[in-house]
This record gives sequence, structure tokens and C-alpha cells, in this order.
Amino acid sequence: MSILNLFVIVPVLTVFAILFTKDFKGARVVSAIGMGIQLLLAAYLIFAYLDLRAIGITDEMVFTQDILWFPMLNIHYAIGVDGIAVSMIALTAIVVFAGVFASWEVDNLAREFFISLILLATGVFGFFISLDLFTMFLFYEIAVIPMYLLIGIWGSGPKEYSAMKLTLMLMGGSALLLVGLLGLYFYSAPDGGPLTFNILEIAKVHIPVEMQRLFFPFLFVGFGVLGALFPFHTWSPDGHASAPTAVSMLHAGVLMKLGGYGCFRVAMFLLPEAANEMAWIFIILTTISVVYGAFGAIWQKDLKYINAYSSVSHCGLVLFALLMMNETAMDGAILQMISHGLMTALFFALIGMIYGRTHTRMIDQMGGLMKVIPFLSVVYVIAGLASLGLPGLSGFVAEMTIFVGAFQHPDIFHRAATIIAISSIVITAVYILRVVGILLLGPVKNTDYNLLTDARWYERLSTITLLVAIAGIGMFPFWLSDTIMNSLGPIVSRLLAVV
Amino acid sequence: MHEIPLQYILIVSTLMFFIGVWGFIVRKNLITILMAIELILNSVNINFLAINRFLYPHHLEGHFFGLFVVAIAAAEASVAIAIIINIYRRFTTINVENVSEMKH
Amino acid sequence: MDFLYTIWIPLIPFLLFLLIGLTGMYFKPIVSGIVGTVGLGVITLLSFITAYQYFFVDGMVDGVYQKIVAGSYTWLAFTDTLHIDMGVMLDPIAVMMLLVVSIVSFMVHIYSLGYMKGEKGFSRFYAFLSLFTFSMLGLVVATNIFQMYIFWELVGVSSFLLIGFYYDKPSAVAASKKAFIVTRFADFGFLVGLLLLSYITGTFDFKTLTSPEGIETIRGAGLTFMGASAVTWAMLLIFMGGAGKSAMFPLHIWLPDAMEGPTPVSALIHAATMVVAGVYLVARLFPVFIMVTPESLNVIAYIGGFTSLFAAVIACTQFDIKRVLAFSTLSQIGYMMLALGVSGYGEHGLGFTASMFHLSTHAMFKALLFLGAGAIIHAVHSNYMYEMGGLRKYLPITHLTFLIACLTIAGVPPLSGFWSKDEILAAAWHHDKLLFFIEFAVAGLTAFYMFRLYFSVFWGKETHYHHTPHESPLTMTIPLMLLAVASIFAGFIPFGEFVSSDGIPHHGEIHMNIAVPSVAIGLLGILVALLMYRRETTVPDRIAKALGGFYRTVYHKFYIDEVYLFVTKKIIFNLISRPVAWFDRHLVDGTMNKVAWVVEFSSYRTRQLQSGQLQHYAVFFVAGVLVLVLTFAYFLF
Amino acid sequence: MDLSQFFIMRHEVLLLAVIILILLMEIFVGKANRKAIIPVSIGLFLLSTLAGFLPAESGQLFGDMYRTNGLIVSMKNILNIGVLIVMLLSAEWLRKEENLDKVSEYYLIMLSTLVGMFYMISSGDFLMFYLGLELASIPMAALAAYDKFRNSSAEAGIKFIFSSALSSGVLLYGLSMIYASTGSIYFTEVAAHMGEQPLQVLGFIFFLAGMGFKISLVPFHFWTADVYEGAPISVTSYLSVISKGAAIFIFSIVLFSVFPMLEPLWQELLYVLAILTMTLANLFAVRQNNIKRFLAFSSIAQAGFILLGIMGGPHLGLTTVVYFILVYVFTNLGAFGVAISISDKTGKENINDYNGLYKTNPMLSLTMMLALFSLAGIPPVAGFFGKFFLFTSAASKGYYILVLIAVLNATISLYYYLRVVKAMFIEKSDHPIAPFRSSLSTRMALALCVAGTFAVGFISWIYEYLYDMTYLLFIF
Repeated sequence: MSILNLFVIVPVLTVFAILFTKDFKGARVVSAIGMGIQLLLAAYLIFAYLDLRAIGITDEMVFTQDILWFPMLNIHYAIGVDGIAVSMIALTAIVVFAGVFASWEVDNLAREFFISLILLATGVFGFFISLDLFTMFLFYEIAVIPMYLLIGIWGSGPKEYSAMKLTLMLMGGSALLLVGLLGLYFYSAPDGGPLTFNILEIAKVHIPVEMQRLFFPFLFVGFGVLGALFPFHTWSPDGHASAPTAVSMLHAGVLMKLGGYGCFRVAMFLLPEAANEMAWIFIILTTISVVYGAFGAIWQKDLKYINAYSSVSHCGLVLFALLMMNETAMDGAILQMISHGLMTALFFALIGMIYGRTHTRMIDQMGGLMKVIPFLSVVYVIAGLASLGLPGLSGFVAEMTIFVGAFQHPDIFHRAATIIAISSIVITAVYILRVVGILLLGPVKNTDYNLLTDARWYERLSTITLLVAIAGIGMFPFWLSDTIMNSLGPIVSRLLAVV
Repeated sequence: MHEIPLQYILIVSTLMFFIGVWGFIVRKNLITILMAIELILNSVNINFLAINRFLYPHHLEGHFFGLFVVAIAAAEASVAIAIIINIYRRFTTINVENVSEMKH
Repeated sequence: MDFLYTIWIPLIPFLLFLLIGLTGMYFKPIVSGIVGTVGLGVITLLSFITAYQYFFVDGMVDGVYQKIVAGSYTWLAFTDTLHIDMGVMLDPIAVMMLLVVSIVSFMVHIYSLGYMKGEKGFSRFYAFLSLFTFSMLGLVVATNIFQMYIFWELVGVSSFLLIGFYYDKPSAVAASKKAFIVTRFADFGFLVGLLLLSYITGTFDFKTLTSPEGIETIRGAGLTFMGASAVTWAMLLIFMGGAGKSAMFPLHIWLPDAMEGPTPVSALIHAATMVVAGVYLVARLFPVFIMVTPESLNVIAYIGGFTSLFAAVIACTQFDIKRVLAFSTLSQIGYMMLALGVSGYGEHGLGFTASMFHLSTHAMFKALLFLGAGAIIHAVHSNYMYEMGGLRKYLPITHLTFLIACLTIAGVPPLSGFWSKDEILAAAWHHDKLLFFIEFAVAGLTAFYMFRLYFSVFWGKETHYHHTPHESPLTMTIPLMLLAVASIFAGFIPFGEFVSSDGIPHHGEIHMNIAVPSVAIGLLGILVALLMYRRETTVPDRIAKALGGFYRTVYHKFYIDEVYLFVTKKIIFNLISRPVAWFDRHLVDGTMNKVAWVVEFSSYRTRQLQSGQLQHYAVFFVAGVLVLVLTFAYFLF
Repeated sequence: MDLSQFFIMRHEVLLLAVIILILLMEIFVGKANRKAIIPVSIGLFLLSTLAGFLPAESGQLFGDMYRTNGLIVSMKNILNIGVLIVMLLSAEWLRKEENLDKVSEYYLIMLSTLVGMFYMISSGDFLMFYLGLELASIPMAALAAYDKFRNSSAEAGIKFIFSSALSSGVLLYGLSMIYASTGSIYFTEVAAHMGEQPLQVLGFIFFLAGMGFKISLVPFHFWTADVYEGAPISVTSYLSVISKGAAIFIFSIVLFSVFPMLEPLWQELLYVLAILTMTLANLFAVRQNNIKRFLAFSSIAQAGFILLGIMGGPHLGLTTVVYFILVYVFTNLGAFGVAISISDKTGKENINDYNGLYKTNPMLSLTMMLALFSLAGIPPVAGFFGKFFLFTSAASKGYYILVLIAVLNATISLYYYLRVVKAMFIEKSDHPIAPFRSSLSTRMALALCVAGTFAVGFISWIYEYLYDMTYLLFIF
């Protein structure tokens, strides 16, 4: 049995354990233990993976397991990981772990909260380990639905509207996705063999180009909705704004990454010709995303909206880089997913903590927080600097890899788009510094704030976990980048082979 | 001896069918509507019998079918009338337009 | 003997930063200060050792100073050829910069022990200083253009953090923001430029880029865009980054505002080291500039020349002493840029040498000026000249060192400024007469505004002070004195022997035909200042009145700030961002909401079909059948 | 033909035995012990259900009027399970004073419709089919009008029987055309003589309309909502699950075994009907407030989805449809079960009344949520698998656009399912439904539903078994 199964089993067991807890204290401790184990597992997985690679195993996927599930339709429970999936799993484990601590104080229906949260995490973990499109889709939907309850019950503001909007838009995306997946399935055996959902199997066949053209938009947009592709991103600001802290963290930090991951693992990898042909459309859209999200963020006053638009911009960069179809840019895209996941989770955690103290998220109502809650403020500044791409923090590594990679594209169109995308670093600086300036610096605006207390231990734990990861990647990016790069080989060569 | 041609019979049955449908749609009295239904069923019966007799005289399937349709029509009428009686009790009318509490 | 130990030069301040940043709050503030200062002392020592070893022992091979990579490891690999290495590369300008940075930084560290004493956030200040020093040293020793970019960003952030050191002061916050965003905008150009360059050459490595083979590859690239070759564009974009950091017109607006930071910071970052990074960048890539796109050097020369004149003019009208110094810095950096722009290569590389020379001497005397200004501010608690006067009695040491610095910058022989400025003027003369005359005029203006400052502060009418100004403590005056010594004697270093564009030593000489007039105009400037400001007179006011609108324009720095404000506030904020936000909420999101509305509305209409009438249902039923039949009939016949 | 051959009619025979026993009880059980009829009936039916799972053989009777095989037995078993759950769910309601004296009538009528459905599914000719159909429909009207003292119940009854009669008339008319053109009413012979003559096609369209009524396809569905709303809620659940399930079974069997020649035609027709049904039903459902009416439209929409399954062909399609009905039995009865339970205790049948239900009755709310998620096709519950296979089935014929429309409709349907979830979990209420404890039978039924909802998806051999069985369909 593959170790990967544990990534689904542990959360499920945690959920059952939470069912037997009596109050919110029990629930949160159990969740923390469960997700702590998950984090350790992820760490173990990284080392185990690197060990395997070190002894020269060159299989595309390792730790594979394959159980025939529905023999007639040839649906399998097939799991396995490569370097990319391992990184994404590690990211998920970190964010979920931090998320549990960020929601330490939830007391309204706490058990239900943690159950939904961990179910969500289960879906995400399952998604990343899946090799079979059916199970992948299954886990994808599992990840999306608890979101409705999480936002609807524990959210704030127009939570019902936002929850509904988010759920429906994401399900609408998955509608497109489903059509695309079925299309892949029915063209997975052009020579008359058994049809299959297995990604690696489908990758071996050549799907007719006209069919690729039909299904690629479905798959790419389907995943793109979750990846906040312009103009399907509007669930993101409202959803994030209404969601409780940990949910925003998980959603922006991890769930949106499902979109990007799916885009390249499924849409581009399996439909390479169409991907090459249609890339230009989506490059335009993602370039718009990048700049537009950043400009959108400048004007906002609500911290969460700012971050949501910033996510649109950053996630746009992920898709943008993927479409550049070369190893470096795609490596950058994965790095950006991880980096943005950590950063934005940290941001949302901090916003939640600040909101918990000041009871407002409007930056113009706050000011001078650096004086009263220095720890949170300093972490906020660091997160901001990471977001605007300060060297030594993860954002820089990711963005530079993207830009360098994208700029190596021989096509002038791609390079021009890259320059436009690069301009976002300036705009990002503008809105990040605007927030930092108004929110944290300057004189204390409200005398009541002098009574605020700085971060508690669990808040420190939550933020420092993320911070360490951000700085770690930022200062020592080589092994991560290298691991990802090695796993990208087959994908990129497939994409380039058809040009 | 001249037999009435099948076409004529079928024309009658078709007319009956549509008269029945028309009656179902326009008549307001529930009992009349029930009669309209009987018209429809009888037109079917005529079809079955005539077709059997004219086209496939060596089997009796059409006849049997007609027989059962008659029986079932009777059963249907009985249940329908029972309900109509209840309707009359509840609504004190058997005008179909008044039996429309539930809508939208 | 190798240079491996030099990796400790940037590494030590980084460790200091971590140490002070993470644990500083648990100790007495002074501990952080002392730890930082001692660490910097070690670095300065190491720099001297490195310089000695490089220039006199190991650096020269076959009569040429080599580019020596002391240590390097791959930090991030993009492709087989493109990778960011972190390493230390030594060549004459790097070693020279190491010295300059570590000396000035060390002085500032010592000085701050006194100047910042009792400030809240004392240890934070030292942590940031260490961070800055780390970044600056990393920039200086960068082996490749991407490493330089990384540290380039880091110095930007350190500068942001230090300008905004007094974070509860709104003006400081605004200034730090402005500094960061303006330089960030310039870095955008730098980044695109370096990407373009790396696209053309396939490498980031300085050594490869500037080697003859590298130059050949670059020459071979035939791409053009809008009439200029891609390389020219790349180099100009890279220069844009340099211009931002070195506050060249029109990206200069952040520097005067940056004076909101603590004065030692202004001395270190905004006078001596970080702002010359742009010059250093151009010098780093000088072979590429001169061999491949000499036309872009012309652009650089003119921008440098214009900035120096422009800033000098403004400096004459300012009253905030730190701002006067800031504009003076702008002006002097303009000199250096110009010198690079007019330089040739090898034999004709006088401008290059002069630029680097001026960079070093300027670092000393400008740091001295700023630190002196800090001492003055420390004593009178004001930045404005009109609140000062007659301070020479109270601050004797400061007065003396300040005077030395003023004389140096005015180019009075034999102080160091004279030598370096002379070389620059000579280089300009050989290249372009127009530029020479600009610089010549600037030399006069420089002398004038510096002595305007000097006389207003130390002479003139004595202002009534709240309490008697007193001389600063030793921790502050010792650096002043040391820097004064450096300012006096740095000029005697035979600079051309060490630093040249091609690594081959060249002899420098005095150009008497240029030196004499330039000294003369300097003295003239001093004289005018003496007449106008030695005593309280109404002459300056009358001149200001006579100039009228021109004076006001200059006083308001040619309204460049206002233009920027208009662009950012009105155009970006109101004309782009706001519509984008509106567009997103009302059109994009509105469409999504409209879809939901359409569903709701059609639901409402559809529900009306369900009338509750049995016979209506029957109609639908029959109609359904008929439609199916008719459709079928239509297709059939 | 010897007597032992009757055993291949095991389901019907057992059911008739149960009916007769209940009839006897009605005669012999005194007024005081009438409550006992309920558990005994359920027990008897349980026995017959269990007996239904004994190994079955294929075969035909009465000169091919009646036929059975593994697939048909599975269908009957599915219906049996559903009816068992309905019986468990309705026990509490029947125990009420006003219903006690007509308890056995309820069972009798319901089980006779079930007998009708069994014969309908097993029919080998149109006569048997018609008899079964009417036996399944006419008593149903009586059931719908079961609540004598309620206007809406009577209205439901009259609307049902009249619409049903009209539809049977149309269907019969179509059958007469088919008879005219093929000369037979036996499935095998009709199939053999079936061509694409206009008369045959016309007959088929009439037949389709009649079946469309049963399955409640748009535009033949208008009776559904009113009848569902008016009928007692237990009856509604029976109508929406069992009788619809049976109709779909026979509809798909007939399509594949009698009209394979017309496949291109009915694919087109189903294509249009599926889109109409899903879309309009969803639009109807979006703003309903009565839970029964809401579930009615939801079940119409589900019928639209099922058409997608049928389009997948005799093996993949049929398997998927049967499988989906199995899922649907557990799922929809789960949802109805909660509604029934609440309606019994409080008489409340509006979605607004469910506000804040989770705070007072968490288990009921969770069951409802699971059921609704399953209806919406959300994993990991069985509905996801059911829907996925339906879409797969349609996609296997290349109907990607149809699948897209269907999935988008599923998204709309999620909207109104979530409305109920929202009411239960998110909305606050000043007067929430007070906490209560359902009766044992209800809880057993709900537990069965929940277990089924979870298990059917993950246990893949059910699907495989059904798939293997579809190959028996044409072997007698």
C-alpha cells in the first residue's frame, strides 16, 4: 500500500475523531493533532521522494498504487506523485496546519467547522495524489462543496450571497471540466483498446486534433475558473471577503491552486496540440488578469478585497506562465503556486487576526497598528514584501523564474505579454505599500487600539509556520526548483514535441 | 356483400379520438370530461378491432386488447367518479376550473 | 592564496541582521549597537585586507587586473545556461566599492551610537543598517547581473525601511513609499532590460558578458525594435534601473523626500553608497556599453549632465539643509554618470576612472557633510537654515570638518574633490564641449550653494536657540574627523593605477588648462556666497524677487513632484484603478449576477405556466404531442 | 407448462400473497388492534423483499406475455427496497387516529400498484404492458386522494386520474397504430416488423408522449407538481420514486427491445426532451417554497438527467439508468423521509419552516443535506456516481453539448438544493421546529437511506452486476 493513501485516510480519521469530541476545545486539539500528523507525513514524503530519486528511480510517478474500481468503465483508484505533486501536498499540509491554528478561537459549531475544514483538505490532498481523472474530479468536487457551508455558516458580511456565488461559479466551472474529462475519456483509446481515465495512459495516445480543439477550452476554462482566470474570477473577491479566516487561507492558498495544477496536468499535458494552438487566447486573458487584478487591488479599501484582487493577479501569473510552454516558465508557475499559496494564506491569517482585534477590515478606519500590535504588523510587512517580490522571500523566486522563462520564448508576442506582466511588479508595490502605509504605519488612529493585545501563541505558531516556509523557499530555492524542474520534463517535452 | 372499408372506420375512430381530446380540453364538467375520456378509449377500441378484423384476421390480439381496454375504462371510471364525488363534497362543485387550488 | 574569505564580507552583516533582528529586543539597545559596530569593524578590516591582497599581491596577472570569482554557488537554475549564482567577484571597481561601502558604513555605525542614542527602535535601526550593508556589499561583489538585481532590490527595501524608520511620522511613511515605488518603477526597466540582455546573450554572468567573446555574441544579435537595436534597448532599460536608484532626472523625485529618514541613513544610503549603485551598474557593464552601443552612452552622458545642472540650480534655493545636500548629491552623481557617458575604453578611459574616482571621494566628503549636518540638527533640532546661524562658536569640530567638506566639494585644491572633478572635466572636454560647459557651470554653482549653506549655518546672524547648542559626543565627532582626513587625502591616491575601464593601469595627470578655470569658478562661487551670506543681508531676497517666477519654479523643484502626483493620483488612481474596480464590480461581476437574475426571472415567468388548471395541462400535453408529430413530419417530408 | 413455472413470477406471487394476507387481516383484526397491522404488513413485505433476492432465472410465461431475467429481477428488487422504505416512513403517519381505520387500504392499494408495476416491467407484449400500467396508475389516484378531508388531496386525485387517463388514451392510440402497421402486440414481433414507416413513427411518438406523462417529461409533466403537492407526503414519495422508477425501467426496456430500429429518431427526440425537461424543471424549481412541490420539480429535472442515461445505448445506458434509479431510491427517499418526518410531527411543509433546523434537529438536517447533495451529484455520496455515469453514458454517443447543458443544469439545481441547506444550516429562525425524536421505523428508514446513499457509490460491483445483467435482457 502506498504511503499516499494516508493523505486521505488521516483526514478522514480526524473527521471521525472530531465526531467524538465533546466541545470546541477537543475539536481543535484533535484537528491540530490530525493536521500535525499530516504535516509530518508531508515532510516524510518529501524525503522519501528525494530518496527515491536519489537512488535513480526515473519513473514519471512514484508511490503509485492502482486499484480497479469500476471495471466496466475502467475507472481506477490510481494514485501517485511526482515532484510537483509532492510540493503541492507539502504546501497543502502547511497551509491546513496553519489554518487550524488560525481558527483556534472558533466556538460557534466548532466541531462542524473543523469537520468541514478537514473535509475540504481531504479533497485537496486527494486531488493532488490522483492519477485517474475520475478520482481527481471526485476529490475536486469534495473540495469545493464544504466551502459553501464554511462561508455560509461561519462567514461574515453578505455571506450567503458570496457562498452561493462562489459555489455556483465553481460548480459551473466543474461543469465545463466534466465535459472535457468525458471527452478525454472517450478518445483515450483511438486504437480500440479499453477506454481509460488514467492520465499517464491518456498521455500515451494521440487524441485527434479537432477533438483537442473542442475539449481544451472546456478543460482549461473549467480549471481556470478555480484558478481565477479573468473574467471568471469574480467569485474570488466576494468569496474571500465573506469567508472565515481559515477558509480564506485554504481557499486562496490551496484550492485556487487546484485550478492551476489541473490546467497543466490535465488540460495542457493531455491535449498538447490544442494547448499550443490556443495558448494565445489564454495568454491574453491571463495577461489581463495579472495587470487587471493588480489595478483592481489599488482602489480597494477592504483588506480582504485587496488580497483577493492581488490573488487574481498572482494566480493569473500562474496560468500565464504555464501557457509559455517551457520548462523554466512552468517551473516558475509551480513555484508561484506554492509561493502564492503560502503568502496569501499568511495574508488572510493576518487579516483575520487583525479583524478579530479591530473588528473592521477597512484600511481607512485603521492606522498605526505597528505601534500596538508589532508582531502581527511586522509579519504583515514581511508578507507584503514577499508579495511584491522581495528577494529572499518566495515570491521573488517564483516571479523571476516565470519572467526569465517566459522571456525566453522565441515569439515576440509572448515576450511582449511578458513585459506587460512584469509591469505588475510595480503596481503590486503600489498597493502593498499603500496598505502597509495606511494600516500599519503612521500615528495610531483610534485610541481604543492602544488596548489591543499582540498575537497569542497559536497565532504566532500559525503565522511563523507560514513565514518559515516562505523564507525557506526564498533563500534556498534550488532544491525545490530542481525537483519541480525534473518532474516537468515529460510534460514539457510532450508539449513541445507537437509544435 | 359490401363491407364498409377500413378507411371509413378509421376516419370515424380518428374523429372520435379528436372529439374526445377536444371535449377533454373544453368541457368544464368533470363528468363530461370523463365521458370525453371514454370517447378516446372507444376510438382506440374501434381501431384495434377494425385493424384486427381487416388486416390481421388470423389472430385475435386486437380483440383481446379491446376487451381489456373496456374493462380498464370501467375501473378507471369508477375510481374517477369516486374521486369526483369527494371533490363535490370538498368543493361543492364539479366544475374543473374551480378545482385549481394548487398552482405555480 | 585565494579570496574565499571574502564571502564573509557580505555574510557577516547578514548574520548580524538576523541576530539583531530576531534577538535585539531581548537585550539592552546599546548591545545591538555595539555588536553591529564591531561587526562592521571586522568587515572594514577584511575589506582592507582584500584590497591589499587584490591590488598589491594577487589581483594583477600579465599587467591586467583580473576579474576573480572568489566563490560562487548556484542559487537558482532556470536553464542550463541561465542560472542565478550567489558569489563574490572581485575586480578593481568591486574592491574599491567594498572599501567605500565598508568605511562609510562603519563610520555611520559609530556615529549612530551617539546620534540615535535613546531613540525608540535603536536595535531595529542597527538591524536595518546591517541589512543594508549586507545588501550593498552583495550588490558590489555580484558575479552576475541577476545577483546584482537581487541585491539591488534588497537595498531598495533596506532604504525603504530606513527612510520610514520613524514610522509614526506620516511624512516619513510617504517618503519611504515614494522612494520604493519610484525605484521599483525603474527596476521594472532594469528587469526587462536584463531579461532582454539575457535573451540575447544567454547568460547573466558579468565575466562572460564583458569578455571579448561575450561582446561578440551581443554584437551578433541583429534584433531591432523601433529603430534601435535590441541591445541598445536592453542597455537603456538597464540604465533606467540605474537611473532610478541613482535618482537621475526624471526619476530623481524620491531622493529629496528620502531625507525624512534619520540623518546617518541619509549619509550612508542616500549620499555615499546606494545612490551610486546606478553608476556602479553602468560601470559594471561598461564594456558592453562602449563596445556595442556607444550611442546609449551618449544618452547617459546627457542625462547625467542635465541632472547635475538641474539639481545644482534647485540646491541654490532650498532651505532645508538636508535637502540642499540631497540636491547636491543628485548633482554630483550626475557628474559621475556624465563621466561614464563621455568615457572611452582602455587608453581613452579617463572618464571611467574619473567617475569611479569621484564616486569614492564623493562618498567620503558627502558622508562627512551629511554626518556634519546630522550633528548640526542634533544640536539645534531643526533642519532649516533660517533657524540657524553663528553655530561656529558652539560646534567647533563640526564647523571645521564641515568647512573641509565644503571646500572639498567646491573643488579647492589639493583636497580630494579637486582631483576627481578635474579628471571628469577633462574627460568631458575631450568628448563634448557642451557637456563640459554645463559641468563647468555646475562647478561654480556647487561652490556657491555649498557656501551659502556653510555661511548661513555657521556664520550669519545668530538665531535665538531654545537651549544653547553644544558639540556632539565623541562617538559622533570621531567619524567626522576620520572622514575629514579621508576627504583631504583621498585625492592623492593614484587612482588610475588601480581602476580603469580595461583593468590595465593608466597614469593620471593634472590638466592644468582645465584645473585653473575650474578652481577659479569654484572660488568665484565661494566669493559670491561669502558676500551674500556671510552677514545677514537682503541681497538674496532681492535676487529672489528679481527672478520672480523663475525662482519660485526652482524653489518648487520645477514642479516635477506635482506632475508625478498628478500622474499617480489622477491618472493611475482615478483614471485606471478606479474604473477597473468599477468595471470589475459592475460589468464583469454584474454579468455574472445578471446570469443569476435571468435564471430567477425566467423562473418567475415559467412558473406562470403552471396555472393549476387541469385543462391547460391537457393543452400542453396535446400540443407537445402535436409539435413532436409536426417536427417529425417536417423532417420526413 | 407446469405449476413450477409460476415460480419465475416469484415477485408478483409473493406480493399477491402479502396483499391477500393484509386483506385477511383487514377482515379479522379488531378495532383495538389495528395498529398491529402496520408492523405485520411491513414484516410481511420485508419477507417478500428478501425472498426477491433469491437466485432468479430467466424465462417467459403465457406465450411470451410475461418475461423475466436477471435485470428485471434487479429492477423489481430495487423497487421492493424503495417500497419497504416508503412503508417504514409512512408507518408513523398511518398510526395517527384519522388514518387508523384505513391502514390496510393504504397498504392494499399501494401494493397493488406495485404488482401492476412488476407486471409492467415484466411484460412481453403491449397488452400486459398496458394492464400493468393501468394497474399501477388507477389505484394511485385513489392513493393520491387518500386524505379524504383535505381539498388538495382530492384535487390531486382528480388531476392525476384525468391526466393519466388522457395519457393512456394517447398511448393506446399510438399502440393501435403500431398494431396496425406491424400486426402484432408482442414485443419481439413488433420489433421484427418495425421499420420507419410514418404510421409506425407516429405511433411511437404517441407512445412516447404517454410514457412521457408517466416519467413526467416536459411538456407532459404539468400534473406532477400539483399531484405531488396535494397527495399525502408518503404517497408523494412513493409516486416520485417508485412509480417513476418503474416507468423509467419499462420505458428504457421498450425503447431498447421494441424500438431499436427507431433509435436515431428517439435519440433526437430524447435529446430535445431532455434539454426541455432539465431546463424548465429547474426553472420551475428555483422559486418553490413548498418542499413537496420543490421535490416534485427536482424529480422532474432528475428525469431529464435520466434521459441522458438512456441515450447511452442498451448496455451502458441501461445499466446506468438502473443504477441511477437505485441511487435515486435511497437519495430521494432520504429527502422525502426527512420531509415526512417533519410533516408528521409539525405539519410544516415549507422550506422557510426549516430555518434553523440544524440547531434543533441535527441528525435530520444532516440526512437531508446528504440526500440533497446526492441529488445534486456531489461526491462522495452516491448521487455523484449516478450522475457521472449518466453523463458518461450520453457522452459515449458523442453528445457533448447535451452533457454540457445537463451539467450546467446540475449547477442550477445545486442552487435550489443549497437553498434548503441554507435554510437548515445558515438561516436563523425565531420559531424553529422544536427538537423531536422520530419513531423507530422512520429512523430505520432514514438510516437505510443514508447507508444506501453512501454505499451504493463506492461499491462498484453493483454497477458491474447490473451491467452483466443487461446482456440477459434479450435472452429469454
